[in-house]
Amino acid sequence: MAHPSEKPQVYRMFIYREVQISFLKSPVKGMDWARWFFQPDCCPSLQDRGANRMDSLSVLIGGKAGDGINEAGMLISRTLNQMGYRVYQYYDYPSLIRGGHNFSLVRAERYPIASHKDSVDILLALNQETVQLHQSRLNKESAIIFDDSQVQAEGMAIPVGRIIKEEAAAPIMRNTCMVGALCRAASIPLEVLEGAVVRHVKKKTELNLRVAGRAYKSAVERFSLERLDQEPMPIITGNEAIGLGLLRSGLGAYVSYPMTPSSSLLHFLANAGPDFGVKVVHPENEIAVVLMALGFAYAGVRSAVGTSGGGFCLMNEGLSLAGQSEIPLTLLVSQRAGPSTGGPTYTAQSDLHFVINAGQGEFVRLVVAPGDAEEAYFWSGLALDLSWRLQIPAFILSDKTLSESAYCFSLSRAGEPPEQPPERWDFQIPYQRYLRTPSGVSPLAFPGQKGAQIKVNSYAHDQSGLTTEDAFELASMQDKRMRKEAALNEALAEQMTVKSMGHLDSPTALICWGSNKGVCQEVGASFGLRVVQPVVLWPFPASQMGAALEGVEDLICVECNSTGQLARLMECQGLEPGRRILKYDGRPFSTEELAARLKEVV
Amino acid sequence: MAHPSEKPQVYRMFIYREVQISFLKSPVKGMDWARWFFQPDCCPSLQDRGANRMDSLSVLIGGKAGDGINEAGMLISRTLNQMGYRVYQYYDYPSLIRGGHNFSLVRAERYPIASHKDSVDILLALNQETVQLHQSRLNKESAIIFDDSQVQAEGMAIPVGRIIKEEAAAPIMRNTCMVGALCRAASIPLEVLEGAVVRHVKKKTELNLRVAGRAYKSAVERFSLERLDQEPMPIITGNEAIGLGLLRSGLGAYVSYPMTPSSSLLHFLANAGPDFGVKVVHPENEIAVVLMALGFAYAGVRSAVGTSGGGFCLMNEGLSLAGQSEIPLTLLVSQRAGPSTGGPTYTAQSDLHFVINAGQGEFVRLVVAPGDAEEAYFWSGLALDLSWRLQIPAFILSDKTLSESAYCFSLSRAGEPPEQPPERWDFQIPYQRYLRTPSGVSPLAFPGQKGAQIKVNSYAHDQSGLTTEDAFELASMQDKRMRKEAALNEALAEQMTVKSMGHLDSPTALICWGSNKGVCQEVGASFGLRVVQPVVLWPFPASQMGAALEGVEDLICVECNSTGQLARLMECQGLEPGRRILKYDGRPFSTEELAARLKEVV
Amino acid sequence: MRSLSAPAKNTWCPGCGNFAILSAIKPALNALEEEGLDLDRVVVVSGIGCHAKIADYLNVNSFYSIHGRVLPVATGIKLANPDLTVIGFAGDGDCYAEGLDHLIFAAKRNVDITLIVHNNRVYGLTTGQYTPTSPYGFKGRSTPGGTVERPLNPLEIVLSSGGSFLGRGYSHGIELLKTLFRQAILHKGFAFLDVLQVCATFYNMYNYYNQRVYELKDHDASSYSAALKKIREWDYNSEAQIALGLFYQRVLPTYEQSFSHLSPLVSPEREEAIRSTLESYI
Amino acid sequence: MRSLSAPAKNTWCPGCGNFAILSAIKPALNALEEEGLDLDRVVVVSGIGCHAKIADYLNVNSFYSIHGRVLPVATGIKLANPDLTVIGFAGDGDCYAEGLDHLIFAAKRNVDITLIVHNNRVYGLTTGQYTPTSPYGFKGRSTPGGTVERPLNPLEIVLSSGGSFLGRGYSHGIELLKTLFRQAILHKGFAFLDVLQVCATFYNMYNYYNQRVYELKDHDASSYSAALKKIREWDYNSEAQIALGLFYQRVLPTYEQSFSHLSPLVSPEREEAIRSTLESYI
Ligand SMILES: Cc1ncc(C[n+]2csc(CCOP(=O)(O)OP(=O)(O)O)c2C)c(N)n1
Ligand SMILES: Cc1ncc(C[n+]2csc(CCOP(=O)(O)OP(=O)(O)O)c2C)c(N)n1
Ligand code: SF4
Ligand code: SF4
Ligand SMILES: [Mg+2]
Ligand SMILES: [Mg+2]
Repeated sequence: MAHPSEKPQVYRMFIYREVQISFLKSPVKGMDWARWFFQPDCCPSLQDRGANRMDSLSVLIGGKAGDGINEAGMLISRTLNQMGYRVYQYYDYPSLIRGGHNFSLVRAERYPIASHKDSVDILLALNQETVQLHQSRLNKESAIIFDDSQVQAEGMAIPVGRIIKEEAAAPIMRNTCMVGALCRAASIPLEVLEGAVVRHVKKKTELNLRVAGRAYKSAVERFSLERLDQEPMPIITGNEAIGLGLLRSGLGAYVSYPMTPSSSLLHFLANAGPDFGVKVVHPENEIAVVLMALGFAYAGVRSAVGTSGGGFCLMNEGLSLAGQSEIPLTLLVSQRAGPSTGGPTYTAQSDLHFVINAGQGEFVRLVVAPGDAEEAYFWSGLALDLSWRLQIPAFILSDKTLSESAYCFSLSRAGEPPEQPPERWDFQIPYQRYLRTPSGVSPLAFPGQKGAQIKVNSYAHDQSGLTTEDAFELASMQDKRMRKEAALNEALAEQMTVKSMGHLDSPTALICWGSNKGVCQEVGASFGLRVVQPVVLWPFPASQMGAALEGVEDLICVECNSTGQLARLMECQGLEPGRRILKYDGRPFSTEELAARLKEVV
Repeated sequence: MAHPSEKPQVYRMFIYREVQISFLKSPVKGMDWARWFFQPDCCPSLQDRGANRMDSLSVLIGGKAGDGINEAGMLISRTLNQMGYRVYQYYDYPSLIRGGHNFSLVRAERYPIASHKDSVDILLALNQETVQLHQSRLNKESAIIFDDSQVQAEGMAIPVGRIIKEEAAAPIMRNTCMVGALCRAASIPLEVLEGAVVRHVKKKTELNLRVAGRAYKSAVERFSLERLDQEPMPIITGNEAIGLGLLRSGLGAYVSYPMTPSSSLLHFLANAGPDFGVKVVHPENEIAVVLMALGFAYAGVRSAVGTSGGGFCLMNEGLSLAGQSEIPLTLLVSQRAGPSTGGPTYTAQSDLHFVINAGQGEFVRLVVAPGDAEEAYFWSGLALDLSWRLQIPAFILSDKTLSESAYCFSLSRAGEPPEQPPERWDFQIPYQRYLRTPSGVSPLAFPGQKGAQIKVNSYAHDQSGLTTEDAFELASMQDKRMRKEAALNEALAEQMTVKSMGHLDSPTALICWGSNKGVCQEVGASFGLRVVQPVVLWPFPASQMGAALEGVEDLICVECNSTGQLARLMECQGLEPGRRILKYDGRPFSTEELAARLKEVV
Repeated sequence: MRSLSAPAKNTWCPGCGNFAILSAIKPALNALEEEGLDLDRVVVVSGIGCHAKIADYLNVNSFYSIHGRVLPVATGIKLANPDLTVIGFAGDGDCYAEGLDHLIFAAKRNVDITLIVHNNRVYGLTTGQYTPTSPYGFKGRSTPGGTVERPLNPLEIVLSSGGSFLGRGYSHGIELLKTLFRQAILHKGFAFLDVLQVCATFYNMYNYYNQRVYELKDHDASSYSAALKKIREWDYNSEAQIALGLFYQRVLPTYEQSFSHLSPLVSPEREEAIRSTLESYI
Repeated sequence: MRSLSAPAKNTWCPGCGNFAILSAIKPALNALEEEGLDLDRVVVVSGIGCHAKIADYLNVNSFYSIHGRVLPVATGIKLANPDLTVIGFAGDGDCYAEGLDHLIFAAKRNVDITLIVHNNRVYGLTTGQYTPTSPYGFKGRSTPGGTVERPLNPLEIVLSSGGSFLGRGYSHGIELLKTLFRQAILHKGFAFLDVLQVCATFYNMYNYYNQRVYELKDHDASSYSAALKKIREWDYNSEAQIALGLFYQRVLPTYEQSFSHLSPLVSPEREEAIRSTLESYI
């Protein structure tokens, strides 16, 4: 990674709440908190580590689809987490079920991270392809550990085939073998791995332990990974964090049709939902999805839907219905490489303008784009809550990287989304579903309530919900609905809608959104830059953005799309977005790649 | 109408081609062409006309749905056209089949017009409601003509009930009666009306003639409408003009599911299509519509689809497929009052940003918004042609006002859309559907061609059309597709994508788009303003817009929506859109209303 | 007894068959009210089309939705609150074209709602195009030369999708409609009624139907084969007698039952559950 | 004889039933080629799902479309050029859930195309959720507690929609598949084949099917009632013998025939037609 060590490192307190909280509650006593938060390359211990002594690790495990690569990556993450590290896992796979090349990149550091590195310290190869494809990630100190029944390479050969055979284990347990070998190579005590297996491998636990243990023994120590005095944390994916945030705000129904990279939220809620009393429905298609969700909400149940671009297309008509009928609707749209089917398992940030403008006619909506699991939790909860408070559609705009990567998660860092019950009917007769109010928000009632007739309508309608074509009503109800934008902006003003990170006095700012937060925060800080991330993208947080950019002379937008969608959005607001660093090959930025691209422009 | 006669009237030659053509070919010899083109209020003959002598007319005919109001309006238009007038008809109706209030406003002037007036010279009332609802349109010289069997009013009572009964005519022919009476009241010779009836009333022509004649006789002369020495012109609606433009560019299939205000194009093509060899299909829903159209285009047939906002929502996924697979697609999206079902028979311009940003992922598209029937013809033809030349989606963005209003149409004024055959395969083997070329456009071949394998794909793909997930291919094919934007801009540079009208040296410009062109041109000119209308809205015609706005210090955007969608689009381009005159009650601006609103801000 | 007339002005054409449906549903609901149905728990869902205006004309809770989507909305409402009585009013364009898959899935799931299709065999509100049940050769505004498609038989399709209650009514026959509406609402499961609702303006079939309709008598509605035979007697195209009444009924578990035990946790259980979920992810 | 193998790497799982379909369609097409079929006039249309990858694996014209939309694309292609032989490959999620209405309309219209559904009764590519043909209680990733819906019987639905050619194949039976594919392609009209295609990874039913399948013998495929009986023998849920083969075939006019006389005017007739149309509007 490019290392601009000549630049002075100004450590400053982060201005945003969550960091202060984490600082105060930090489990690491007496730590250098600024360093705890900053990029690795300015931390001497990472630079000057002894040949084998390490306090960070970057591991890649690769194999075929069906080899359980993601699961192995998670097990590695959990093990490293148990060693006191903060981890991040990126999972890369093509759209197929068996064969093809899959890999997980797990990175562990002392401090929270949300990005991967191209370079790896240890390469775990379940097949030959892995060694070939990832040569460029290796440096002279990197170790290759491989299944000697499948792979020929220089490095640490593990008799995976023999172990599996002798233990009569399923071929899928080859991945457990590799994790076992990794632990030995990094000098991670076997008990740590065993603890993780016992906690997280629910099927054939004993056998997995045996297999891991044998591989452990057959490997040798190469690095000595320091054990850190930090508590382990939950490791969850972005989609799991979104699910938890929705549950936190009272989700009662989740309706979804499978579509990568949103499906894992469906799976998570299908499993966890019943414990939370949530009705999870997978209907015939996305049109049914959104209309069912509106049916749920009309009847008083907080519902959400999840999909990706193609499925979202089919929800546009329902979205516009939500706008006209003022029924709350919360949507996860997890972006992937488009247009059309595109690269369905690869990442992109190319649906921002689509989401902001989708659906015919004009209505108020909220679009939030969390940057990591903690933001995903907080903002998903808040999105659901605001959609109910204001009776508007609220989008959680994610992408494959955020949705499917795994992050260390702290509830206290994330913060609890504020809860504010929506205004309810006060039993005044007659109930008017669309009562004109100064805020534009009409009190809610639900069918079954005695004495209220709740009439919602996709047509232009009067206050009672009956269809009208009267010119005055058309305009005045449009005004009523649009008034909610002010109420929304007010609610948002209380939140940190734009985050400022890095070197807050730098006149050069890196602007990013969504899952690019992690890599920009880390690399931007190492370049001595200010890093600004709008979490709310619509309504555009103009004033907080203005504040965040105070004193900035030079802007660089970093995005995973080909036109600079946030940059264009800023242009629309009269902000000069400056240069653009764009990537649209479906892969997220690594720290090294972003640093190299930044070097070209800074 | 507000009449700023204190402002000096600077008549200048219009800069755009179509006007020059029409000037040269003008059938009116020795006419004052500038006046011929400008607003009525600065024409002395209109100001100072003798008590009953007129050379313009504004007529309203009103009744219930099912009374044939639109047809009556058309007959009036055609009759006035035969009198040498240029006419415009606006038709206002709620979403129901019988009952409710419908009315047509027909306006006739010496010079081409594309807007209606609030005030009417003659009110034709088929029912009492018509008299009540339209009182405010009358001045002391206006005449009311009414069916005395249904209406009580001051004015000219016509024994419509008796005539219908005695002639044993169908009740619908009450409308013909009213037109007969109108003609007498305006001193239009009966033969002129009879000519129009013979040409245009195909059912029960004789009976209609008799009925009209009797009503004519029972009425009296009130005004003396001058007969003008101008040839009559075709009178067509915006949708018919769109249909003719598509036919002109080789339309081979039209696929559509009925939806106001696009349906009349389906009906027009279902009737006219067979004569042109066009396959017209009305499938099960809009999803099938867009996919069938792509099937047609893949097999080499130029296809188009038509819908409105809600149906367009359902086409978004197919749109994005067109973007990825590079299959030509032309879409009519005719806007109506939203969100959702909204006011389905009322007008709006609130889907501009939706159309520009619809569909997941990023791809090049063309959006044109014609302002009258002649532009609709030209630009629809060009849209279809460009969509084939560049293999991109092309939108014809209309609205209820343009789609369903009737305009005088001149083929020579409209101009013929340029035709340029798309690049075809040169029989080089192997055929590669997605050959990377400097322009981004790959040569076309169609299934059935010997030796070519035409593989199109919604996934990211290589040049031959096979699926790929390779990072390089993803990015480079995205680049290939995006390169077409330059080719598109080049093709558009040859066209008048922005029209400048009115007082071209005025530092104040009225900006408008779509069907507001007519009213803005007329009223803007009467205010001494420059009037600028971008016909192409995406890619935004920045340089022509810049040229059109040279010397402008003050801008006023006139739009039928609640947020100023063109104004926002200009903001995105760094143009300061200035003040906004917005209307979103579903009704188009009349000349008087726009003048009054303009007075508030100028 | 509550008046079920809402203040909205009725804008159906004179002679429209929709009036019969409106006139039958009101007494059917009022009769059930007398027997204890809480009208505040009734929800009407409609699509878009002439038929759909019934949402404006009934003085009960209503969700006037979008073209083709009555059934997913109704399903969501019923899943949310199984205590509600959910009645959908759809059009034939609406339900047999735009949203046909939802019909099959509602039948498949046997969700306890009632669906009344105003089958006028034409798109009324968009002024007269053919629909999936228009006969072969129908000359509508999108097919001036006549359609080249044979019609669907909606009852046959719903039967083949697992429907548990299938009937046919006719807008010239309010008494039968009342009976059918009542039976359908009381049926535990998905109740499907195809109503031959005459469009007086675009497809006036009163004479045609009057000559051919008859009420099912001595029909064993529990027999699949008897139902199938009667359902196939007339194919919405050829000349045949047209049976009216209840064709088929059977008892099956309903969809919403499987969800009815679930209701969202509230504080502090919810926070606790989140914490313990997170715990398990360490 | 042309090789029908495209250069794309095959990424189906080992043991996947899709291989059988691929292995059967190639010889079926090659045999027809020998009899005069021009392979350059063959177009394959696929949806999205594991099944759909067949578009990449066949060395013919192809339209790899989007999830659920094989049929409208195929219909458009056939309408555009009736000389083309259009073969659709769809998935069960694709064709029986996302795009079910298109299936019914293709049958209703009897458009002359072939549709082969890879019915593995699971969403393969999205890693194992239930589909409309999964049995009651199926534990998939969206229904870990088991589905609460009964499956659809796609053959019954297509039959009730007017289908003119209905058959069932099984991915463990290439010879039968070859025969069926051939018959389907040769059939003039909409040919529908439900292929029990085993998903080795998410729903391995080889054993189950092997014990129950049998080939139709002495079956009168021209008889609606014989077809219905055989189609209803197994409902994709309960225990029963599973018939394979051609269930039903009949001859009906095809949809595209009604359009085939039309082809766009060219200059100068076109300009002339526009002028005379305009003339009539004066
Ligand atoms: C997505 C969508 N497509 C098209 C329309 C236009 N539309 C409104 S009503 C209607 C026809 C309704 O026909 P039907 O369902 O038979 O109802 P009817 O008017 O005959 O009662 C259509 C096509 C729409 N509102 N939404
Ligand atoms: C509109 C849309 N929704 C969802 C998806 C995601 N998706 C891709 S493949 C698939 C399942 C395919 O299942 P099936 O059709 O049975 O095919 P199989 O993989 O089993 O062959 C889904 C839901 C999509 N591509 N498009
Ligand atoms: S158009 Fe037909 S269905 Fe609609 S209200 Fe009139 S008669 Fe009834
Ligand atoms: S997941 Fe199933 S259907 Fe898909 S390739 Fe693998 S075995 Fe075949
Ligand atoms: Mg209808
Ligand atoms: Mg499947």
